[in-house]
This record gives sequence, structure tokens and C-alpha cells, in this order.
Amino acid sequence: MGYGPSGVYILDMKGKTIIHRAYRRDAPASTTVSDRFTRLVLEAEEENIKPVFLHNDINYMWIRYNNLFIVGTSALNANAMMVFAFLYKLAEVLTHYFRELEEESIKDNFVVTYELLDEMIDNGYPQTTEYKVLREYIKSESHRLQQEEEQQAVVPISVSNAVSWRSEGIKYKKNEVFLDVIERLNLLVASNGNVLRSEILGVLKMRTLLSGMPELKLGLNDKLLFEATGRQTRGKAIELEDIKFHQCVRLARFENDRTISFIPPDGEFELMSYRLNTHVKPLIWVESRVEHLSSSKLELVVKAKSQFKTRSIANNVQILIPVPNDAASPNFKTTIGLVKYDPTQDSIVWTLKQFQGQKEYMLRASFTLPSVASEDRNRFQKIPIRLIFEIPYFTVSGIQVRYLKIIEKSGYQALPWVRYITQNGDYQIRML
Amino acid sequence: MQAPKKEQPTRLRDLIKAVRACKTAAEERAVVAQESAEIRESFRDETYRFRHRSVAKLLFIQMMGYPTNFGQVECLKLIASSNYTEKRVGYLGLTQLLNEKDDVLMMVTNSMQIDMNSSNTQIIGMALTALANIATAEMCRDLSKDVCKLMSHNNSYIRKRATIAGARIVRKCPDLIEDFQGEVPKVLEDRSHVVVMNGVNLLLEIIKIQPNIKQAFVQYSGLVVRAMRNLIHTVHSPEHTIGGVTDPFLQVSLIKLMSKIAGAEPSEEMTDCLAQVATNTEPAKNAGNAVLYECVRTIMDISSTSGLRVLATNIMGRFLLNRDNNLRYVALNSLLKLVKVDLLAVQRHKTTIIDCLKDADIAIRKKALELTYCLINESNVKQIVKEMIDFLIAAEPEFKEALVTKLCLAIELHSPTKQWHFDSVLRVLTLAGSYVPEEVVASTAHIISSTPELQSYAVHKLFNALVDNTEQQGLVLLALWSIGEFGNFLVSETLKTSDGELKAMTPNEIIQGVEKTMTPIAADICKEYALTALIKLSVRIPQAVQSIRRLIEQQISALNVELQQRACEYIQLLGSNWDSIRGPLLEKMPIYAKAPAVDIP
Amino acid sequence: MAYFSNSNRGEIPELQAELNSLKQDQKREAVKKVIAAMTVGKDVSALFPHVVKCMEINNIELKKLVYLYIINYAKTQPDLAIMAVNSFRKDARNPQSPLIRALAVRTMGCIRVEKITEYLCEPLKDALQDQDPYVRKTAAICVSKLFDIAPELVEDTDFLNLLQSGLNDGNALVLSNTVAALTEISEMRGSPVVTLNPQTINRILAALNESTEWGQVFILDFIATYVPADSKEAESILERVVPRLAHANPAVVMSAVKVIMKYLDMISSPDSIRSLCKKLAPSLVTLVNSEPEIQYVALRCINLIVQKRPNILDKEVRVFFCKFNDPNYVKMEKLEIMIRLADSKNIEQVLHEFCDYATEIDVDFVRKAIQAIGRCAIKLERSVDKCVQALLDLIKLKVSYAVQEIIIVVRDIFRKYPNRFEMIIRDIFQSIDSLDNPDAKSALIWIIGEYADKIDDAGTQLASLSESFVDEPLQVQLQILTATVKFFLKKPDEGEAMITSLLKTATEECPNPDLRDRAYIYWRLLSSDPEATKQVVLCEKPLISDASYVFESTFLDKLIEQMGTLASIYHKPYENKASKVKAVE
Amino acid sequence: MIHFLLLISRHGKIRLSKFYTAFPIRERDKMLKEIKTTVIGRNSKLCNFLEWRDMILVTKRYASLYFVAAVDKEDNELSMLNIIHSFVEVLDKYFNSVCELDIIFNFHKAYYILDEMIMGGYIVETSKTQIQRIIASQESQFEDSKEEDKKGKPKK
Repeated sequence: MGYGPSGVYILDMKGKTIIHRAYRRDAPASTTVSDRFTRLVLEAEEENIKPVFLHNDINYMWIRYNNLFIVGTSALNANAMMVFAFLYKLAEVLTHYFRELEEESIKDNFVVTYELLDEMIDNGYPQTTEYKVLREYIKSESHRLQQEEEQQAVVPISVSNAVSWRSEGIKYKKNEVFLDVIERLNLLVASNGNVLRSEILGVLKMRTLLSGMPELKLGLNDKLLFEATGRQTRGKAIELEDIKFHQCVRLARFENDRTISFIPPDGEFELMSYRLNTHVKPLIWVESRVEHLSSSKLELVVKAKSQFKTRSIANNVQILIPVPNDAASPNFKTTIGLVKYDPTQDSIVWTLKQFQGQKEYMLRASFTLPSVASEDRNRFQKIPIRLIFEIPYFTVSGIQVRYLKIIEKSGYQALPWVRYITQNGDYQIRML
Repeated sequence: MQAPKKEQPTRLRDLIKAVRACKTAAEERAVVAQESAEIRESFRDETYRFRHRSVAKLLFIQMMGYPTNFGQVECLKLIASSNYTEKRVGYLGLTQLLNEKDDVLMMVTNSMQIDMNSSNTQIIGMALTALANIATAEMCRDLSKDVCKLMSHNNSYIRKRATIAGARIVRKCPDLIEDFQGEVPKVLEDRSHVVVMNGVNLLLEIIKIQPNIKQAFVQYSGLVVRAMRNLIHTVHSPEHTIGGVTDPFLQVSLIKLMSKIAGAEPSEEMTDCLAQVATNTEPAKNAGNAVLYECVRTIMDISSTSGLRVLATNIMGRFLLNRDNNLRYVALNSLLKLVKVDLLAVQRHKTTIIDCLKDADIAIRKKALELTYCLINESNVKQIVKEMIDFLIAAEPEFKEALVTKLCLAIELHSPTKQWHFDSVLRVLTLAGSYVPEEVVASTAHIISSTPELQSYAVHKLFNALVDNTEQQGLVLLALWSIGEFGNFLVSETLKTSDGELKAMTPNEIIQGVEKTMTPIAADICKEYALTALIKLSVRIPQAVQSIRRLIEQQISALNVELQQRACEYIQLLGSNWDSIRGPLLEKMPIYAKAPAVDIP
Repeated sequence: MAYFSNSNRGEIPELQAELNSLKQDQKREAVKKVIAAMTVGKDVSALFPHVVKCMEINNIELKKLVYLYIINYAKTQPDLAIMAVNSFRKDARNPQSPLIRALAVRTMGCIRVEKITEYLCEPLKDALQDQDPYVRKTAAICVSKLFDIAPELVEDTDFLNLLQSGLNDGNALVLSNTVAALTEISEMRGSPVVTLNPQTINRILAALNESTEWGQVFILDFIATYVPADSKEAESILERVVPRLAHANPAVVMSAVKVIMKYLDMISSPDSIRSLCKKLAPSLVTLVNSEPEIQYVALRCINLIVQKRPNILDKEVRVFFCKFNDPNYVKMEKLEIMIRLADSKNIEQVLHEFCDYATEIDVDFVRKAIQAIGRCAIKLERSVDKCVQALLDLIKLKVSYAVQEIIIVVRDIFRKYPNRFEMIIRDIFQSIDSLDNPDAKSALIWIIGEYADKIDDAGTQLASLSESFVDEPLQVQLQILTATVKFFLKKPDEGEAMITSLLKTATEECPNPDLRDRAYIYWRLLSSDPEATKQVVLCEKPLISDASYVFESTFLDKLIEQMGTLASIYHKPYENKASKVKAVE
Repeated sequence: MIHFLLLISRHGKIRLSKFYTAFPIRERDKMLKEIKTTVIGRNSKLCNFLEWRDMILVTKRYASLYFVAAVDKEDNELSMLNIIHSFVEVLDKYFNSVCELDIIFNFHKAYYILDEMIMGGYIVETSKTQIQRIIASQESQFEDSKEEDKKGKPKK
């Protein structure tokens, strides 16, 4: 119980091993893994292959990242959740190192990749996986050039420190903190307009440019905090359902008195994420009605309606409406925006640069259909309409940053900057 | 908004390049979808100049596994065109993009008929090819007359193609055989090699469809032998010679035809001819070997003399020792035919054949296994079974199943003693119990039940094996059944055997053994067997009735209907009102009288 | 870089020359080339002595490369690896760099041959007591590696004591890795190295805050094996575990959930239980929003959680509605959980979803959706009519595999609500066009047997289904047998000829011993006393219920204890067979 | 008779597929997938014949391409191997030392050549020179028709 991967393998889309590292003796040979995945690629639709499977006494746990398979193996009863979390972490670290994680970048940096694989797991136990810490003693090729010989690499104290995510002695001329509050709206709506499921996923992204070892304290309009402190709420307080923090946040403290206090890592990181399950009316509601469908013709009427306040504006709105996969000769009529038939998604894409609140627009579309139908022509009605949009200066939940206190023993002043934005998440409206 | 019309659409070459540049399946799908949409758009223009190019691209798209239904009608348009290139692409599209089941196909018959009457031999050829490749029965019927006529065309190119088209017609519409039967002699005497070969193939097709028609063709045997002789003796045309053998393809066809038209007693000239081929054909190259192989098969098929058969067996013996796996494969294959007529001849190669069981090549192993199985008799069964069990240990899963099946059948058919029979099956069950077919469990159960002196020994052995191997299903089932039927021996007797003592069990131990097969992850079938075993044990080991009731009761709410039905019935039977009847009800089951039906392949 | 291009035959001697170059730069480039060759699968083991020699240079980067090389060949050619042992020992004593000391110990631990142990013991002992925590944590892990090679050696010397002292280490990184090593060694030897007591647990818990995310997983998994003495202790441990639910790493969350789920059984205060359950829900829901693979693991575990404590997620069923773009394996798991969460409040909506899925194109998904409707019918007595209506609507679509699945589902509905929905039978008969699924065939036969007295043409139907009795699979044969007996008992006049001939066939023509046993028992019963046979065969059977679909409780608890691990994903409890693990070559 | 002939790349891409027996599309896709997995990665030292369903697969690898023909059990496997080889020889001559890329970019030409060798599941011509002659004559007609097309002659 509780084992991590006995071996980690990075394969290309054909199942060929690019690089691998065996940590324990139950790690299979890279050719074994390669054979297995070559078979898989040949044999099954990718989405039918479970992410965990057993073959010849070896458990395979794999993720797909860009054009790579990243695979962890175990012959024991491994902690699969930890293995997956690790594989994603590995992908993240490699992406930081190489900017883009793909076959070429690994091949061009195989020494560093080996070093990282060696440092990030020992005997199957994941170790240091913080990019910011790793990069201090495992340099990518380009950094190495500047570094040169005389300097002996040392383990940064932070590896084994209580504050393992931040090094000492960071210095900035101007101390600043940028805070972005980004909310994504997940929505599943039935064709009759009933919201089946709505959910807000928020993240607070930070970029800290701060010297020394600053102590930060963040105040939100958190309902539970107000209740805990017995304070009167000024304005709206919100109830965050599930909050996840970056490891720098003192969890026990938060559990005690809902205070978010932390020593931040340097640079960019995700401070926290939260989820709200409140019922949200679709910010933009789209309805697509099939007016006429015969063996040779299809006519659709699409209605899009914005249901947020007039003073807000949604930018770069894209509405994707599915059509049969053998549609031809598209013809569109609308008063606003740009409409395109995108065969690669078997959809109409209706793009509106700006969509003001409380407006309603129409689109009429017609297609001809070939006389010999494709096998699953009518399946398009089972595919939901999808939406992409972005509304700045607005959060669906109403979350607000009340304060961000920055205290450092040198006593400098630092400026916090805060931005809010709402985006679509998995936003689907069913047609049938 | 209209999609922009491109005057010059993407070239096929560029599409292929674009697809090859894709790194992922998703990218590829997108490129193809985009291209398909453009092609669909282009088809809407009736005067479109690049229709053939679009269809060529669709051929590529189809080959990659994407839908191209929308291009079917376009193929018809191209076929109807007078332009050679368009017609050619159209016909290719027809055979590639359409399936015999597609309705659109019916609409092409007319164009094909026109083309068959073209003055251009190439165009006639295209129509015939299309017919031979995909015509439906209805099309065959409509075009049969035209094809028949073309079989006498003055151009051999047309004759050879028409003959093959004829083969399709008779296959699809057997009632039209008569039309073609008459054409056969003409074709067989054609001056062109390939026309003759195709004639032979047409004839073979006819015989295959109506085997009883064979008799009618026996008269051709002289003709066929003559044709064959010509091939062996005269060096016809160098362009048909492969590996020093004159037209091996034609030879193979002729020899195959001989086996069908030899009649009850093959003519002397035919056997002579076969003997000549068998002795004189150069075995160094693949072409010669193909002829030899066919020759051997024909010799084995027709009721030929033993002299000829010896000749054939020797050729196969040589093949068997060859290092070329293909030759060994075909040798095993032909020996399998021979073994049914002449077991002794094959026995001579026994050692070589058994050696093939450990060949690296599974195809060879499978063939060798079939053959080995046929060679087993009472005198060699012990030795061969032992070797087969040795192979079983190392065999990979895909071979295990075949091996186990044959192994058990062999044991069953040829075992010298019941004891040996049981011991051997038990060994197989312990090694590969999950691969053992249901029938083996059944037949072994019958052996035990019909052999009183074996019962105590068997049930002890099975019980012990079960305790260590609850995941070998075949073993579990046989053990459970035996414990149910003969459980009384387990409590009463301690047995001394050659390899140690088999101790008597306490009722408790026995029930615990059965319980091991009833875990939540156990297969339902095991639990079904277990329930019946338990109820039978209630009369064989009455002391255990309490724990038996407990185990049965656990299953009365089972989701599986059969399990629930059994559990509920058995709980009823355990009621005191059944006390007097229970004994006779569950007494030993009658012996299964029917002899096992064994198919010898 | 040209490392991956195909190179020629002369490569090895060329590399050898470069390795022996006097220039450090060239040496380093050469080692890199060697490793590049090794990465693409070329055999460069011939260069071993030359590569090892490079270790003597005091340059960390070069050393790392050489270590990499050695590790790679250590598995296949351990004897060669021994050649490097003296250099390792020297590095393990390197006074300046803890990094080199740790690297040496770490790498030596990867050379899994017995011979290495005599060289490894001493440096390892030193390393366990090194002043640098990075070296100590590396050493702690190395003890588990050593145990894997030479368990007796570790047991006989005081390595285990030294290792245990790591539990007192002030450094969380050392402590958490010590926990990991101890867990593994305990499993390998089949008995715990440390007996846990409240004090140790406390100390370990205290390190949670300062541990890396992975260290937290090790610690939580360790805590999950501990059994608190009483409710009070359980609650006080959980107080420290609960905040972990807010960790961003799903593995930390899952391990915390596991500890909480296990300890909940020990807590006596209903208020505490309620409040803990309330805290679990949001975390679980968030896991379902993660990457698909993590979702999959989470869903498999949630399946266990809702079997044990359905109330935790009883308001969250919408979370599990399938999205169009969910991978199939996620959809199937979501369906299973939707069934378990369906209740009288949400059934309308859930049912609507199921019907929607049942008209999708993926066959397995459609089947599962139909099963789901059936399960809801069985589970929710008050909604059964709606569920049955939904099935009737689906039957009318006459999709063969769907109809067959519906037959199976209907049989189970009958087993819960006998004599209530016989009218469906007619619809079924009208919609079958083929029965290629033996489960469906068995189900239909069962239905005919059970309702023989209510189906007008039961005899004809049964006879036609039994036509190929001898060739049917066993499960179908068994159903035919029982159904025919029932039919005879219910309609003796019509059934007599049928049962006689069937019993004869089953005992004389069918070799299967189990089938014959069943047939003989019926035969003997019928000939002894047909009336009493009724009591046996037609006896009242317990109605099935939703509980029939829930894992048996000790089995379930075992799986819950292993949540997050492979065992919990396969739903097959892991039995500790540490000794059975073989090396894979 | 030959039921179908396939050319499969070592990565499982179909380079040519010719069916002489009709199978429903879904069935065909399933068969292709199954064949790919059985054939690819097979050790080339193993024998070239495989029993598969009720047919025999005659397979042969030429560099990066697998040639696969499915024939009846009573057909002559060795003979089929010869046909495949002849096909390869003709392709080689036509493309002047053929490689996979030639087939990829000129798959239609490979189909035309195949049509001259095998038709309806039977060998229609065994002489390589004869095949080359026919293909040459077809190509000249093709050139003619292209000319015709350029001149913009009215079409029917």
C-alpha cells in the first residue's frame, strides 16, 4: 500500500519509448511497456482503454500529455491516485523546464530529463517535485552554459526545509503582487432550458515579486469567516464549497479560524482554487431548433440570449452548434457576428466579438445533404451546443478580495493588484 | 455566407502530404474533415472539372478509415463519362468506395453494359473487373449474357477477364452455371496460358458450387493431363517461367483440378503424370515447392496407389526437415490429410512432429499439435502425454487452450488405465485449470463415477489440489462435484499411495474447503457447483449439516437466479419433513452411459 | 543535437577514445553521447570500465551522468556495477557536498546484487546519521532498498533501529520518507516494524504540516493502518487530518478521505460523524472535476464510499451526470454512482438522464443505462411505475441489444415486485427479433417459468426456446430445466410430455455433471411426490433488493481501507503477498 | 480464392486494401483491426501462414510494409506467396526500386497494377512482362485523355 510508480516511461504516440527510468526491480523493461502500448494503440479506441489496467502481473497507469504517453507501472498495490498526481506533476515540471513538453524537447534535453526523473522519485517514492526548487540545482542545458564549472551545485536548503517552495535571499527593487481571480462556469443544460448542473470553479492566481521571506494574509468575503469572527457582513458574502490551497498555505490555521496565511513561492503560482455549486442561470442561453430535416436538406434556427447585466460585456464569444457530419453548401443569415461552417468539429461556429448583457440575436442556417447518407448523420442532435466566452470585471460568484496584507521583516511596502474575470468552463447545452 | 470556391482544388499529393504531417489522430481527423467538406462542396457543381481528382482523394480518405458515402454517386457519374481517365477513376472508386450491399450499385449496371460493348479493350476490361470484384447477384444476372459472349472475344485480354467474371457470376447465381459450363472446353483449349488457367479456375468454382457436377467433367481429365504434360516437357514461354518452373500457377491449378475430376479410379495417365511431377519438379525454389505441395495434396485426395502415396509422404518428410518454416507448415498440413488414410506412414515422422511442438512459431506448434494428437495411441500415449504436459508448463496463454483441449482428449481416448487417466487430467487441471474446456470436467467426472475403485483416491487428491488452487476454475468445478458425490470417502478413509498418505478429513475441514470457493469474488458457476455439492454432502456427511445450512443460507438472496433457486430449494430439502426422503433423493447419481463424442479432426 | 541520429559501427571505439580524453569537456560530451546511445536502446555496456573511470573527477555534473549510466546497467549487469563500488564509497564520504554523499548512497542502493551489501552497509549507517537532512532522507529510503536485497542482513544488524529513529527526526522530509520506508519493510516482512502508539502517531501527525505533498500521502497512508483505541483518539487524530482535504494535490485528499472513512466507524458521537461527513462531500465532488484519469480513480473509490455511507453525497447526484465529452470509462463509473445516489427526490431527473443515455450509440453505455433504470426500479418502490414506463418506451424502439438488456432488467424487477408488471411480457414478446445474448435468453426463460400460469402460450414459447437444448450454454440449459419443471408443476397436463422428454435428454444426452445432478434431483423429487415438489421448487424466495447490489460489509471495509490504491480500483482487495512479488526481467 | 489483399505499414496504417468478398463495413473495420494486431510485430522468421477465422492469412513483410492476403483453406499457401512476390516485383519495376512512399503517394497506380494481376479473387495474369505492357498502354491512353481534357473538348 502506498507505493508510487516502480518505473516511469515516456512514449511517443506510436508507443515507442523515448526515455524511461526504472526505480524498482518490478519495473518492466522498456520494450515490454513499449510493446503493450503499441498494441493498445493498434487495438482499441483510446477512450475505451482504462487509465489503469493489469497485464501480465504489471499494473499500468497512464496519462496522455500532448503527443506523449506518460506511464507509471507497478507490480504492487500502488497508490494509483498518487501515481496519477505524480505523472501530471512530472508533465508540469518538464513543461516548465522545456517550455513545451513533446518528443523533441525530451530528446534535446535527455540528460536533464534523466536527472529530474532521478531526483523526483527515489525507490518509487515521489520526492521533490517543485519546479522552482528543482531548477536551483538541476539546470537545463541553456542555463548550464552560463553557470560553468567553478560553481559546485549544492542542494538548496529549501529541499529539506519546512518552506520547501521558496529560497532565501530573493531581492526585488520594486515589490509587487498581482492577483487574478478567474472563474470558470461549468454548465449542463437540458434542451428545455432546465439547468441540470451548474458549478463555478474559481482559481486565484498570483504573481509575487517580493523580496525576502514575506508573510502574506489574504482576506475574502468568505461567509464562514464572517460567521466565525461574528462580524457583520458588509455587502455580499459567499459560501465557498470546497477550497484547495497551494501547499504554502497553512491548512491547520485555515481550518481553525479561516485565515489564509502563507509565505508565497516566488513568481507565478496558483494560490487556491474553490468550487461553488450554486444554481446559476445560463449567462448566455442558446437554443437551436431544427426547422426542416429531410434526406437532402437541413435548416436550423439558432437563438442566443445574454442573461447577465446590461453593463457587462462578454468578449470573444463563440457558439458551436453541431450539424450532420456530411453537411454541404452552408448558408447563413444573421444580423451580427461571423458565422463559419467548421467541418473539423462538425459544427457551425458563430463568433461574436462582443455580446452585451440582455441582448438576443438570431441565426438561420441551411445545408444540403448528400443523397447517400453517412452512417451516423442524425447523431448531431445528440451532441450538445458548446460556448466559449470571457466576461471581464465580473465574477459569477461575487467573490471579492477584501485585503492582501504583506509583512516582511525588512518592512518594505508592496502593492497588490487585483483583477477579476469570468470564463466559460465546460458549458454545454443539449439540443434534444 | 458561401464557402469560398477554389478554382484549383487541393491536389491528391498535397492532401497526402498534409495528412502525413499530422502528429495526432485528432489533427488527422481535422484535415480529413476539412477536405471532405470541400469535396462535398465541389460535387455540387455538375460541370465540375476535377470530379475525378475529388474521387481519387476520397479513395485515400476511405483507405484511412473515414466515411465517404457521399462520394458514391460521383463514381457513377465518372463511369458514365466518355473520358478515359474519368472512367478509370470512376471504376476504381466503384470497387473501393461501394460495398456489395450499397443500393447505389444497382444504378451502374447500365453503364457497365455499354462499356462491355465498347470498342476499346481497356474499357471492356474495366467493366469486367468491376463485375468480377463487386457485382451483386442481380447485376450478374443482367450482365451474364454479355460476359458469356466476351469469353469468345478475339482478344485474349478480354477472354481471360471475362472468364474470371464468369466465376463471379456462377458463384452469385448458381442457376446460371449451365450458361458457362458450355464455354469451359473452349477455354481449356485456348492458346493463351492465362486463359486456360482462368478456365480451370472457373471450372473449380463450378465444381465447388455443385459438387455433383464433377462427374460431367471427368471426361476432361485427358485434356487436363495433356495440358500438364505440355507444361512439364516443353519450355513454353520464358515470361511465364518462375524459378525454373514453367508457369507454376497454371500447374498448381491443373493439379488441383485433377483431384476434383479424378473420379473413383484415377486414370493411369493421370497417376503417371502426378508421379512425374512429384519426381521431376525442382524443389529448390518456392515456385517448385508450391507445385510439389499441390501435387502431394492431390495424391492424398484421390484414391491413389500406395506407391504414389509413399512418394508424397517422402516429399513431405523432406519438407518437414527443411529449415524453412513455411515448408514445415505445409508439410504438417498435408500430413494431417494423410494421417486419416495412412497412419503408419505418418508415424515414421513422429519424433520430428513432436519436436515441432516446441517450435518458436505458434502456427507450426498448432499444426504439430493437431498432428501429434492424431498419432497418439495406447502404446505411446504415456510418453507423448508426458511431453505435452512439459510443453504446457512453458506455453503462452494463447497456445495453452489449444494444447489443453487436445491433451485432455488424447488422455481420454487412449489412457491405458483409469488411474493414469485421472492422474494425468489432474495434473493438467492443476497446471492450467482455467483453460480446460467444460467437456473435460464432465468426462473426468464420468470416469470417476464409473470406476468405484478410483473414487476415494480421486476425491482425496482433488480436495487437496483444490485447497491450493482456488483460481483454477476447471479444477474447482471437478473437485466440487466430486466432493459432493464422494465426500463420504474424505471423512472415512486415510489412503496410502505411492507418493504419500492421503489423510482423512474432519467434516469441518471439508466444509471449509468448499467455503473457499464461495468468496464474494468467486465465479457464480463455482458457487452453483458448491451449493449442489453441499446439499449432497448433507446426506454423505450428516454431521456437517449445520454448517452446510449456514453456507446455503448465505445464497438465498443471491442476485443470480440460478444460485437463488438452488439455495432456496436446498434449504427446503434440509427441512425435517424431508428427512426420510432426502437420502434416496440425493443418493449417488447414475453413471453417464453415453460414450463421449469425440471428433477426430 | 545529433545524438539521436543513426551512427555507424565505429562508434564504440570512438567513444572509448573520447572517454579517455584528458579534457574534461570532451569527457563530459562523450559520457553524454554514451547515455544518448543507451537511451535509444543501443548496447554500450562494453564501455563500462571507461565510463566508471570518469567518476574519479570531482565534478558533480559528470558524476551524475556516470551514475545514470551505472543505474541503467545495474539491473542487467550487476557484476559490472560492482566495479564502481570503490568510487561510490569515496563519494559517500565526500566532506564538502551532501549532494554527492546522497547521490552515492542513492545510486548504490539501486545496484541490486547481494555483493553490494558488504560495501553499502557502512556508508549507509553513516548516512542515516549524517548531519544533512537530504542525506538522511536518502539513507532512510535506501534501507528499504537494502531490505529488498538482503532482508536478513537488515534484520540482524541495527538498521531497523536506526531507521526508526528517523521518526524522531526534526526534519519533516526525513520523517515522512522514514514512514514510507517503514511501511514498505513492514509489508515485505509481513509484520510491522514499529508498534504504533498514540505518542508516535502524534509525532508523525505533527510533521504533516511541514511535509511535501507526497510526504503527506506517506504519512496519511501510514495513519490509515493504525487503529485508534477509542472514539476520542480517533476524533483527535481526524482533527489533524481533516485540514488535508483542502490540499490541492488529489492524492493527499484521497488519502485523507481514506483515513476519515476508516475512523468514522470508531466514532461514537453522531454529531461528529455528521460534521465529518459534511466535510467529505465537497472534496469528493472536486475530485470529480479533475483530469479524467484522476476522476476515474476517484469515481471507483466514491463508488465504495456511497455504498458505505450513501448520505455523504446524497445531494450531489447532478455532479455525476454524464457529459457528452467524458471518456467512456468515466461515463460508466458515473452511471454506477448515479444509481447508488438515486432517491425519491431526484428520481425524475435521474431517470430522464438514463433514458437519454439509453439512446446513445455506444452499446455498452446503452446497456448500462438500461440496467440503471432497472436498478432504480428495484431500489425505489414508489417510482417503480415510472421506471417501468421508461423501459416500455425503450422497448418500442426495437433496438435488438437494448431489448435484450431490458429482458434481463425486467426479470429482476419481477424478482422484486412479483405479480405486478406481467403486462410487460407481451410487449417484450412483440419486440424480440433475435436472442443472441445468453443472459437475455436465460432471463426470458426464467420469466416464462415463473409466470407460466399467466402467459397463455407459455408452453409454446418455452418449447421453442428449448429447441436446441443440447447445444445451449450451461446457464441457459439450467434455466430451461427449472422453467420446465415450474411449468409442469403449474400446468401438469400441458407440461408432462415436455418435462419427461427434457429430463431424459438432460440426463442421457448431456454430459455436464452439474446439469445431470439437477435433472436427477428434480426427477427423483417429481417421482416421489409432485405436490411436495411444489413446496421445494416454487417455494417463496426472498425478494431481491438494492442491498443485493452492495458489496458484503467486511469485503467493503477491506476495500475502503485500501482506497486510492489499485486494489480499490479493481474492487479486489489486496492480500499481502509481499513474498510473491517477482522481479520482472 | 483470395478474399482480400492488404498492405499495412509497420505502424498499422493501411496502404492498400482490396476486397474481393464483401463484408459489412463494421465487420470489415473489425477485421482490419484484428489483422493489424496479429500481423504487425510478428517475427519475420516465423512462417508466413496463419489460420484466421475460417481463412488462411498469407503474410509477408517487405521492409516497412506487410503484405497480407486472406485465402481459403484449400488454397495453395506457397502459391499465394509467389503471387505476392510477383506483385512486389512488378511494383518494383514500375516505380524503379519501389519504397513505401511510392505506394503512399501513388496508391491508385498500385491499385491499377493489382487489377491487372488479380481480379475477383483470382490471378488474372502471371506474366510480368505482359502486365507491364498493359500498364504502359493504359498510361498512354491516360495521357491522351489528359490532352483531350486540356483542349477542352466537349464532353458527353
